[in-house]
Amino acid sequence: MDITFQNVSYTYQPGTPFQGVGLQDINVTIPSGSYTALIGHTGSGKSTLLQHLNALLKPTSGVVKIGTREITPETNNKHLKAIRQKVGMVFQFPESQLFESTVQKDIAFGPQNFGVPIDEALARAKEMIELVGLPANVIDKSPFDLSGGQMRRVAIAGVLAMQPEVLVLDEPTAGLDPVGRREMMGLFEKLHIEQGMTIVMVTHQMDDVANYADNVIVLEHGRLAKTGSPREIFADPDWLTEKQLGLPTTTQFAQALSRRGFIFDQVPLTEHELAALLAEQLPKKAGRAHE
Amino acid sequence: KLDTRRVVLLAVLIALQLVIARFAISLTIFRISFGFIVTALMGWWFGPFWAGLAAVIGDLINSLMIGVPGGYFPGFTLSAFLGAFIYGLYFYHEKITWWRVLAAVTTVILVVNLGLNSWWVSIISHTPFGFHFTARAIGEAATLVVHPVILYIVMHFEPIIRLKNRII
Amino acid sequence: MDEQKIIQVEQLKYEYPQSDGHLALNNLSVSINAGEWVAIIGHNGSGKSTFAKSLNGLLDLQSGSVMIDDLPLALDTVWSIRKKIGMVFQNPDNQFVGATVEDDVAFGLENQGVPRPEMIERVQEAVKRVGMLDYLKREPSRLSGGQKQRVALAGIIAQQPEILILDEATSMLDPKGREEVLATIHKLKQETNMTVLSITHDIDEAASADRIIILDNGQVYDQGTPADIFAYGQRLLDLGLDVPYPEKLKAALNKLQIEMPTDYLTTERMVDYLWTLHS
Amino acid sequence: ILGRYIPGDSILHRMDPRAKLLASFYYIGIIFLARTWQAYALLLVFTLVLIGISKIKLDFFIKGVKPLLWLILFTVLLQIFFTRGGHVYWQWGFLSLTQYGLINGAYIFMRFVLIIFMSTLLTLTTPPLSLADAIESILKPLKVVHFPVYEVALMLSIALRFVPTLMDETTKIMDAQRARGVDFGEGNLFQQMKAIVPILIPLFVSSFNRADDLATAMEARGYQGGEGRSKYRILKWRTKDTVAFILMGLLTIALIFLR
Repeated sequence: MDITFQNVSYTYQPGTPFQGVGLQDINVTIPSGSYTALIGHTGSGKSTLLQHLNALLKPTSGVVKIGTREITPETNNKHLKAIRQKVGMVFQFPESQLFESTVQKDIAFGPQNFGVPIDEALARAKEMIELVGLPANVIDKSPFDLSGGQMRRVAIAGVLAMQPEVLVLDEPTAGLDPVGRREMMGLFEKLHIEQGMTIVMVTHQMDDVANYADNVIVLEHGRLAKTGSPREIFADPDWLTEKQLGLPTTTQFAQALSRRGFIFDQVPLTEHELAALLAEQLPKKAGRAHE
Repeated sequence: KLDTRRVVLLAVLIALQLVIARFAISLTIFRISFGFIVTALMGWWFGPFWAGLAAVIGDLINSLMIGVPGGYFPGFTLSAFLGAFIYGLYFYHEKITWWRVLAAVTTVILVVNLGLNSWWVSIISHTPFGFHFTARAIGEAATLVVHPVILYIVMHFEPIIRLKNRII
Repeated sequence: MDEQKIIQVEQLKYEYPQSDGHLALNNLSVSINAGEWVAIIGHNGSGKSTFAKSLNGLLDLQSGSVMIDDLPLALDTVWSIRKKIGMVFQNPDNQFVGATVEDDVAFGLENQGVPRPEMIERVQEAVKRVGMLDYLKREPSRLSGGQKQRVALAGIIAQQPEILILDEATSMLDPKGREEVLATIHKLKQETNMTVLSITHDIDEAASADRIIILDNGQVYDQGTPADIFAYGQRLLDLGLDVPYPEKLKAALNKLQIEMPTDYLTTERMVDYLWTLHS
Repeated sequence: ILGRYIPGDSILHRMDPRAKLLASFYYIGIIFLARTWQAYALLLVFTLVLIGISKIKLDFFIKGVKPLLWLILFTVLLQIFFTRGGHVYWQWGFLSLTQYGLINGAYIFMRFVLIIFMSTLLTLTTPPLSLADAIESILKPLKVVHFPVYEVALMLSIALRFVPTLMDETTKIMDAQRARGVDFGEGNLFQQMKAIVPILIPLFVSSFNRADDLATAMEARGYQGGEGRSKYRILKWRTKDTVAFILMGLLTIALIFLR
């Protein structure tokens, strides 16, 4: 299911005290099956764009095509449910949305809202608990008895249980410890590779962009600043530095190496890529001759 | 006296009350606002005196500082106090039964919503108390059914009981 | 070198209510010198935050002793000890007490009963130090997370404590906010030579410390200079921690049969080493 | 913070908030002394002069009346149709339109407007925090009877500070639950009531967590109750505040004469 923005602009209602940057004339496609990273500063319009993906917001002008549905400023607020089922959205710190008395019921809440019979919803909940890597015995526990990291998994399981085709994630690893972060990113990678799920992720971690994404959208002041593959985006480190968006650690390291005299014909994105590029220019252990 | 933790909690609940009171269900004939849930829970968790005080603070913030339309009239501050106070009398340290919830809501409706509030309007407008009482009574009939049901369900919902246990 | 020990804790034991016998702190003993910058790392649940809160009596220890600046922690000393320790917590929204920036910075001073004229001076001075002078009258809801944390730092500077504890103070901030806050802390450390105890998941933040303490299961697992600790490489991952980038690259190069030294290299030294290898 | 305070530097803005608070309350009280058109005219002129001094547009005050218009009209109509006396213009059963009825209706309308204008004036010219300080200061004498004055002040300021935070949180949680298929404001009464639970519970949980964190942060910063604290913000009573009360006194005397 592709999601396409055509000349989409969004202005907040004039007069609201919490005005953020809206969107201005966005044209971009999130291809089906992609792992898209959405980057930009706080206030660049990332969250606004995100909320267009499942019609929580409607454009003030332009069209958002979600699969076969078209969302325009005139779209009726009703009957948007089908979209919200297909585009699962995980907000920042999603553990704050838990409310049920047991983990199972909370996960089953979403599917039930979309008309899944209760038995099936509860069965799905059970599967999801396993999928997100929670121990089976949490099923009847109160979500509020779990650790922060576990609560977040429950919340994500609650969205996955809706069986969306697209999974939208707003900084899903914020505030987690390194293990939690690694496991969480592993989960999304698994969903992307094994189930072919389209992933859209807002992140500030350029390492994650480099390691996982295959498509990047850069926003700035509500406008589309750049879009392309991570390699295309990170190929111009000066541009990113100028925009204060940061670089993947590998790219930074490679820059330091270049300054020293190393030559790379392409921008390395991960430590393994960098190691491979270095290996061509370095002697191996068993006393191989210098190049 | 309350310790720091509970004073702070009560303060945050006042803020929550003000926020929740802003959204309401509107059906063609009447409107249910949900601020009363927080008021009742404050009574349950903190007792009549502190809940009453919290309600007064909430009313002052609402009418003087946020400046909700309609202006300030001290009578309604007293109404706010009494409403929370009554919930405290019925719920504090008590087992929450259907009868208790029904009795509490009935008392609040009779004494505060119908009695005091009609009286205030009749004082301001210099019109007969009976008219306001009757006019309000029609709307409050729905409240009498809806509020006890909501309160009973909320006060027996496991996550809420869990929160109650965090207070002690 | 004979240094003054400003924090000395011995055999700390703490169990959270309803935790079924799991000890959050399990015979933890640590001492920290005045003026030292110590980073405490460990995965979630290793006891880091519990340790921080035990230092100024924010929780009741089951057993063990805490000595802050030669003052044993007890009921009658807890308030003097809290004066000596400033803490910045994780969530910027939930530690802003005052209704405006200046009120928040003044809060700690009000608690100590500092006379008003002195208070005004100290508030101004502290707010200036964190670069928030233009925001004196602002309300928290109009500040970014990083700005709120800087205000929290100002509140601590105003109190002139000897010890600064950062309890994952940057973990909820975006990169820009994190940078702002870290820069402020570094500046502060330079100017005041406070003792800094930083509880963190951020390996780069830990790298700037004099000493790193790894907590695991409520105990000190190991401690040493960043160079000592980072040389562990893979073992850090097993402990649920991050590995600094040069170590990651080293591992990747080792796999490709490139000879790498075993000791920890900073980015700079790593680049130098690779260049020597190259030419 | 929130609310409708409009910054300005009029004399009303610069008055001691205690003086403004007490004077407004007093004014709302003496409105009830008015019985004649002269008295109402005096009060209206007085109020309009104050509004003029505040340099705030009249629109802001009229806006405050609008939401209550139906209630006001209802009571005014009650007054008009049920008051007897004077010339009878029209009669139908127990309903009648009389001279006194019309006059009383007009008076009641004025009373509502005056109360609303005056409290709006207080709100628009005084920052919430100053009002909180004023309330604390006014309550201070109650310490003698062990009334928790300090706690009330603290609750006031913390509640004020958390309203915007919890508003944002509410929006966030509502969005999250809408993304999980909840429809707010749709369906029958039962469905609508049920849709409240997934917002209510997270808000309560978050409030508890925030309160815990905040209390910890306060204690870490040496907070141990109101005793022995010094104050950063102080209030200053000046001559213009005393003058305001003299004016109120004169107004009272005038109203008594105009009865």
